[in-house]
Amino acid sequence: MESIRKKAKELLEKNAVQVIIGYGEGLDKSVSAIFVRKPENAETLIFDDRCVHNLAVYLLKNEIKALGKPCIIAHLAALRTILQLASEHQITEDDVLVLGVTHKGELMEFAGFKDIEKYIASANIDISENEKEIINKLEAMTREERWQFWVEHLSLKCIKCYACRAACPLCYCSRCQVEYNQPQWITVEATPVGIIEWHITRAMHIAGRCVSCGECYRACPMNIPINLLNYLTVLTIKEKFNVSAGTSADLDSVMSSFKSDDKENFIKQS
Amino acid sequence: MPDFQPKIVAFVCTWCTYAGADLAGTSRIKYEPNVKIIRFPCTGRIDFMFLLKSFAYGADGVIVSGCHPNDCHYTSGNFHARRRWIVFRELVDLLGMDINRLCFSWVSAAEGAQWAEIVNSFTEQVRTLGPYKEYRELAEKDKK
Amino acid sequence: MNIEKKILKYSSLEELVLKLNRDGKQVFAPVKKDNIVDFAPVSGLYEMAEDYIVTVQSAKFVVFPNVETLFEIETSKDKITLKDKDFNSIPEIILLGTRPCDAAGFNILNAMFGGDYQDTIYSARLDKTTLVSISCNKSDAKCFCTSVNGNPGATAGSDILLTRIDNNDFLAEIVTEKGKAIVSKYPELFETVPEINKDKYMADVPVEFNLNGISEKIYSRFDSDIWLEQSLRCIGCGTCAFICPTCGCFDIQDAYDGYSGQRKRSWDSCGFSLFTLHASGHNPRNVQSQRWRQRIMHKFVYLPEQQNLLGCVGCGRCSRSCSANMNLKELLIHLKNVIENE
Amino acid sequence: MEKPRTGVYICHCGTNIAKMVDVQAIAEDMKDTVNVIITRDYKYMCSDPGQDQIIKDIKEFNLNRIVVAACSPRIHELTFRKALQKAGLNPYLFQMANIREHVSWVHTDRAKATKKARALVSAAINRVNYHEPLIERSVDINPATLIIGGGISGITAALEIADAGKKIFLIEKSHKLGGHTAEIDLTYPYFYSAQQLIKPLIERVKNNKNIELFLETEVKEISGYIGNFETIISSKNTDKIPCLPAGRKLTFGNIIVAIGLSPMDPSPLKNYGYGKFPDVITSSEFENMLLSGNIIKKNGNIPENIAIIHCVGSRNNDYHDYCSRICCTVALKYANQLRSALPKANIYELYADMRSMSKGCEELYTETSRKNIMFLMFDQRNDLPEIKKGNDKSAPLIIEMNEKLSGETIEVPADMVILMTAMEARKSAKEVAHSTGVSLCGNHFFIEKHPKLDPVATTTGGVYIVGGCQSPKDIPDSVSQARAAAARILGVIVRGTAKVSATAAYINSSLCCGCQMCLSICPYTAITYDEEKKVSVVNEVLCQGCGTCVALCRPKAINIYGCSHIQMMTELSALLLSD
Repeated sequence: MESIRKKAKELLEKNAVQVIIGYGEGLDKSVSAIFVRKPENAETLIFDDRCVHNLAVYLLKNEIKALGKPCIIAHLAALRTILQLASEHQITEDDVLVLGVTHKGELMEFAGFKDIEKYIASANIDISENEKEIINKLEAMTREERWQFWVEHLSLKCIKCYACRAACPLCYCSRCQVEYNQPQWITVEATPVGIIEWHITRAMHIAGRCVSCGECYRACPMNIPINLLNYLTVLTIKEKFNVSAGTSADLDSVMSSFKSDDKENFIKQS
Repeated sequence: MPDFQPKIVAFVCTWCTYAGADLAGTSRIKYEPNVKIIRFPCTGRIDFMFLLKSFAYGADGVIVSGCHPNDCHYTSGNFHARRRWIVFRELVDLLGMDINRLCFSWVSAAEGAQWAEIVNSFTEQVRTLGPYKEYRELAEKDKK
Repeated sequence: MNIEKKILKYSSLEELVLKLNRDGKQVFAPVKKDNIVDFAPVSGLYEMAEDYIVTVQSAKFVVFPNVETLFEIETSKDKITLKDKDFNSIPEIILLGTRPCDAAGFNILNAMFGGDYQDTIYSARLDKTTLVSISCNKSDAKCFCTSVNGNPGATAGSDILLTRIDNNDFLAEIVTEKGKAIVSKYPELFETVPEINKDKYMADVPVEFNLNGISEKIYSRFDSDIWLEQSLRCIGCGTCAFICPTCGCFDIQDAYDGYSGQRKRSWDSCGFSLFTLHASGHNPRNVQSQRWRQRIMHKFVYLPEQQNLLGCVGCGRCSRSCSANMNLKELLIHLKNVIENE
Repeated sequence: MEKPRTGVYICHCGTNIAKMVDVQAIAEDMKDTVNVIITRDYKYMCSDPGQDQIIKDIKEFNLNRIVVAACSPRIHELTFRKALQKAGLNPYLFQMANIREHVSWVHTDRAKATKKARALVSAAINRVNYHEPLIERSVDINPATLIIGGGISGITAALEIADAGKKIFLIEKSHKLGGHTAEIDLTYPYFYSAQQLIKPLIERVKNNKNIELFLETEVKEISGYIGNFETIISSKNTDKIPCLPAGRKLTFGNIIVAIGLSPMDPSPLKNYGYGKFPDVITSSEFENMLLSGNIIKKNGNIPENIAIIHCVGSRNNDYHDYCSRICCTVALKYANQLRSALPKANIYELYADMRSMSKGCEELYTETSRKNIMFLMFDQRNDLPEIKKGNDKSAPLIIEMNEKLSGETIEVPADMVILMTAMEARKSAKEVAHSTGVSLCGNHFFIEKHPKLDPVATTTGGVYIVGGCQSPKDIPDSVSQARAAAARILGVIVRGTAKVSATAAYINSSLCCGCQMCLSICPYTAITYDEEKKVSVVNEVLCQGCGTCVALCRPKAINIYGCSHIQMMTELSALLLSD
């Protein structure tokens, strides 16, 4: 924590960056994203187990961009997000200074995105066992049970506040498909099938891009495990195409590339 | 439900499967009348939303078909489509949608008989599954 | 004002729920499911959550549902048939376990939907809704009703206010005619009692700030940097507005499949970037800080000016559900301090 | 956009549609559909009176949308679009419903067929509401032409175009020109020398300054589109083409595929014992004998009993279903040549059906039958002849067969058997099909754009198929196709531009999020990124309209003319909700 504060102070003093995107104390032992612009405020930066939010979501916000060049405190998922955003041409090395932080709070400085790639290559980026288990459990259910599970969790619960979309650092489209109305692909309002269509759409749009940070689930006021849908695509894409999002700033997007020998076992042919 | 006539919609590319279905016609091969075709330039054009929307509009089954790998008129549209289908199919399966109501195939312009066979066998498969009530009922609620 | 008081034994409340259900009313109460407490239909009191501060969502859905079909259309060649809302389809609802803050929220919605323009569907729903609230014997750090003119035992907005007293019994304050109707329909369940001071059963919600009289001062900071400073961490989702008991903004959507369709009203949020986007592409509230300012101004400046009502009941829902930790109490105190120290 | 006023036309196609679909009922029902002004049913919509009716109605009723329910749009879409154009309407304000190939020809229950047809028509009517006037784009034509294959077809096409003063790149896989024609002796039915036909043509090719010839060269990848193709060619034998050590880039506007066909290897047909009996030979081997002037057996002796067996591998479900078309007449030619060379020999023609049908060929059959040739008929489907070892020195081979006309089982003595092998597609057809973007049919012959009305063009603009690669054919047919393709190409070159489909993607830049995934998914590099505006941009000339980027684009910033989101969704919803 001290090293983060020291480094942040130094960067602001040197004017190497104009804002530090980091974590700070909120009320009642909560944690908030904070945006430190003065060296003397670097003391308010913290890092501990509570600091789970993926701060990369702030990199593309216009009002934060307007503050000047940012330095971001990035845990593993945020680092992956940054590489994924780079591969999607949303940020460049010049746009942001990345300070990595291990789960123990150790500070990591990177020479560039290539350096981040090296770190990620050595890190464990698998979906957590806990979530894998839930997916396995779902897969072990009968189809009807799964449908029932999701109707209960999505159709009967989701209020379409779109917090999942807002919290996702990769949902950066200025206009979402749900807001496209020629035709109105998906109902804007919370209708039972419209909700399911929305979550399938989001999962398909995040497919090959999701870094499984879990922010969508954390943001959901209704506690719906929507992250599972995205994690399934992460697992599928790793298994079928051997690609993990956010591992390289030059990654070919999974859904806009192919291999002529991509394997499947369900397409009929004679 | 022996009299059940499933509603099936087929999304096909114009170069291979549509032409194959034309060939089935010129060859006068007889097949089930349940499948209605919508023509696309390429399987790559087929948005997964069309598949979902079909069920919302009351389809009991959906066929998606195009050129065999390496035979795409546009060289690679079917390869991209294939990736999309792989992910989509896994996803809707996890959601508990009935993937037995989705049929993906490669049917070339020369495979009129194969097209008829796909239509017949899939119609039979969906007929056995019965109407896709659970999805349709949910969709009906959208209108309330 | 003389509010009639009765005693409602726990067992009588159980019976009341059964009887209301039996008599064709829908009873909604806080239910705990999948780790959240939210309103759901209950057939017996046992289904109701015991331990909750407030539900995740507010109770506004009974009068202002997330999605409301305003009318339906059917088209044929050269003819469009409109089908008006069938008011008979609106169910009679008893909301059990709303908090005084929730009940207070209804007064604000009533002012919005029943002001210059009387919204008939809203009114019809309101007419068929009875609030049997339960006062708060517990609060948490997100609660601040007492700072916005409320209190844990306030009766405003409720038809009946229950307060849990000794022996699991409830003190029932019969606030309105609708409340009286329930008592007169089920008189056997309500017992008369001597005067009881309910104060000792109330949660302690300290007054932490007071915004009375400063709306003009807030408005004068319209161009201040404080809005940007406060909202930098806001990610612009719609959660706060969706779960807020007093947010009444809505969107109108037409659904039409070529044969039939509906015009629907659904919740909207001033936090969404598209909320104010014009067809021209111009957006008068183009950035999040402007949207945050709007949210505060609407609740704490415009509503007090227009309706003489504070637009916030201090339930703290927005602070609890915000994934970016936008804590309304913290931010209001900050705002007040900034204004007063200038 | 003005309110749609739609005319709906249901075609009987004689009885082709009307017998299985209640066309009148559909025409009547559709009157109640929104925006439909008039509906009609008619015997043949594609006929002149049919088209004239549409044109008349457009003017009289001020129609601005037309739906025709008839055959496949792959057959008559263009016909009707032209009719719209004639009436002053944009040709894209039109939609077809395929109720023949997809309905009347494939279904047997009139009520169900009618129900399906009604849904298809209803979908088309609803969809056409969202059609917009489109402007066909035109591309400039590079006047050079690439011809793949230097047989009689390729050579003829090359000369035709080169003589008109246009550049030709002629690519031949082998070391010499002439193809099969250069390997045969006499041609049927008039016994012209093939050599005398082909040699002067080859000379003309070599001396024509407009023709650049590449021998021992193969084409791998071709990129581009009509008017603007390119490829890099390299040769195994660089001595032959000194300019080609590392490959050379050729650019051209049109392509003729003339890769021909190959005779089948008859070894798998065990009953004929090819490879086992040395004097059982293929037609190509016999042609070589004729060319060398020496009809002799393996032992050097002159044959006395010669049998010619037809349909070896053709019209045979285990090998090729199709008729190889030329072999019957070639077999008759052999009988004639054998009779002239060996007046005393016994000559047998073992045939399944005599299919000697081109001009002058039936006459050849009649004439041959007068020349003491024994014609014996066998059952190709169920009962093939079988060649066995004989004991007699003059007949070392015995052909056992059930003679169909007499009904008797007979043994034909022979000391030489000529197998009229099937003609099959080249092994390289698949590769060439892939590089040129043309489809193959099941037996690997190239598919023409329309089997009747457009037999030399393909569904890929600027690519033509001629000669044996399209189906087995003889020299006059190959030459006709070659000249037809040449004429088509010259027409395009003279015009200087070609119309390409109006179907192209476009980007609503206010929705584009700049992720640039469309750049990598586009097979034509038709999408670029505008760094200044931070949005993707489609080059509409390069775009071929596949729509793969359209389905990929998350905010739906990309849409496509002629297959737009709203069009497809409307078609889908009407298709499913109308019944």
